[in-house]
Amino acid sequence: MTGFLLAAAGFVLAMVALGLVRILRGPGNADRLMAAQLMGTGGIATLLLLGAATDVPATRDAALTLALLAIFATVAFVKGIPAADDPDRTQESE
Amino acid sequence: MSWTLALEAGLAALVLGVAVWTLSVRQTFAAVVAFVVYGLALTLVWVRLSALDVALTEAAIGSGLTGVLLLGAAARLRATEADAVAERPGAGVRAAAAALAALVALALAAAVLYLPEPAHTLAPAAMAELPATGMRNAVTGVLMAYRAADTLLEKVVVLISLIGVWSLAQDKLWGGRPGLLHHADPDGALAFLARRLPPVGIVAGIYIAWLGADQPGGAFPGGTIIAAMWLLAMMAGVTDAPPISRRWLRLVLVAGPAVFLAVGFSGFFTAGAFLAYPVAYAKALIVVIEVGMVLTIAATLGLLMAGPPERSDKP
Amino acid sequence: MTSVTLFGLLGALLVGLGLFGLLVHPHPLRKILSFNLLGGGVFLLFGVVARRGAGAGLGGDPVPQALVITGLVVAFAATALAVVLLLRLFQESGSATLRTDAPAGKDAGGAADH
Amino acid sequence: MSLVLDVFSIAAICAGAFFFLAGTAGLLRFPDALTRLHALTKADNLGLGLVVLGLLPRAGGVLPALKLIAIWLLVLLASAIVSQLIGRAARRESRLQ
Repeated sequence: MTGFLLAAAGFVLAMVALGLVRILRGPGNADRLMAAQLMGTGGIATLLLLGAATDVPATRDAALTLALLAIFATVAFVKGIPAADDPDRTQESE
Repeated sequence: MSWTLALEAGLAALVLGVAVWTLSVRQTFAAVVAFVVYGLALTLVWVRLSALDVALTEAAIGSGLTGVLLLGAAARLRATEADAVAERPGAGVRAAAAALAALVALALAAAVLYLPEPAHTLAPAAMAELPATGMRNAVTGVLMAYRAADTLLEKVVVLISLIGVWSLAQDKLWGGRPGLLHHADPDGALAFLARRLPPVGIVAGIYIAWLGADQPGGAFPGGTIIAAMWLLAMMAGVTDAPPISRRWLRLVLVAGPAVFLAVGFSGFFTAGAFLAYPVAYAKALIVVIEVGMVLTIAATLGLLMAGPPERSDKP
Repeated sequence: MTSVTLFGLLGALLVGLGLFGLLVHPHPLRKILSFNLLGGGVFLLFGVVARRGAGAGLGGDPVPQALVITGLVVAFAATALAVVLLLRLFQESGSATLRTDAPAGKDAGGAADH
Repeated sequence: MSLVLDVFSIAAICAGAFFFLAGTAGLLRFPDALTRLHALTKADNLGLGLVVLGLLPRAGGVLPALKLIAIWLLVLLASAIVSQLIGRAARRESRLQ
């Protein structure tokens, strides 16, 4: 079972690493963020699988921290787009 | 064993690839996104190196907060990127830099390959003294007892850098509110997240800080998570950054170092040395210090992210 | 090759890469980014030394691990200060150049060196 | 009993891994930002969800299992909202071009 869990962790990590090609290709910044987002979720899954394989319960807390913080890059990106570029802003603001 | 080594080799290749990409890409924004991934991958490396405390801190600070900070700066500095391209150093300088970097990397690699056998370690010494601190997590024991002066001074360093950030405000805005005003739709998706996530996140932050005594965790990752939740609420416009002239804010900022110093000086009378803890009360004192530290770390890191005052407090 | 050697060599390479980026990138924000990359490599070397010191029921020597935690927090604080210095330079001069003939270039040079 | 649980774990984790594969394939192959976002959310929700489901019997207690579920719920909440934000940003970018 340990071997299977490690293999699964490696597989998930390989998959999300492959998805990072989107950071290379873009074309838009939104696409780049999607790759980072996928890496965040995949990183959480890899941590949980690794923790179960090696029987280190504390990896769950690392996964919890990632779950809370992995979204921040995207939020910063959305807030970082200046108002002048943003046609939605007129409907959005009070 | 071969499974784990294959996994680690893949992980190392991922870290290296992301690092090369961070350096070589032209757009700063793409470089920062790659840097966020670098932090995530390093978190996994720390888990493989059995350094769970470091993994937690790296997840919170390395990829989380640093990424937000640099993404925000990249967005504000987008206009300056084109000028910088013209300043690229010539081929000679680049070759010299590459040679120097390669030399440093080679020297470090040689040092890694010729590390002394058997390895020097303080692990048995740390474990032998650990019961006296009342902690069961050796890393927290090191941070709070054996190297307490380090941790105290680190708090001061972070506080000084916050003062440095504040002092970059324009004179007329001193004492005002940090950062730009965030307008947000009160019914929008981001505001919804900023209302739902922080209650859970703050509990999780306190939980991780509390765990620190016995398991991987502690005041650093816990305080960082709370700071991130505060930052989320500020970015979504659900709450506004407080004016930096507020007395309560200043009190929260010095609470951690002040409690630490007070306990440290009381050590002269109770245990005969600065920052020495009387054995019977060691755990209680360390918990008191940690509570103050979580508060101060959360406030300091949140305000470091918010930046210098950019709006006058007067309406 | 053991995992300790593998990650140790990775750390050494990351330091080299970060140093190269710090030297050749003209944009100060990229210098800050490179410096953080370099920092990651240095922390990794500490982690390798810690892992080699495993013993007494611990997965690693807790002293270098504690140093890395302190280092991560201080690196973040220094990065925040450097970024704010850079943004202020941009606000004042309308550019983010570190050229010595530019009027405000010297201050930000200090920022990137943090 | 433990054999049944092991088979359950393996099946669920394999299914979860498949959705990560699908998410990556979609992210790389789909033609525009919004369809790629659609692929991404499958990995977020189903991929991680099935991995968590598969790890539940191995969590070693009710409280650790609840923590695993809490992690998944947090990712669900965050990714649902972040997808909205990314989608809006992608639309904005395509308008700018």
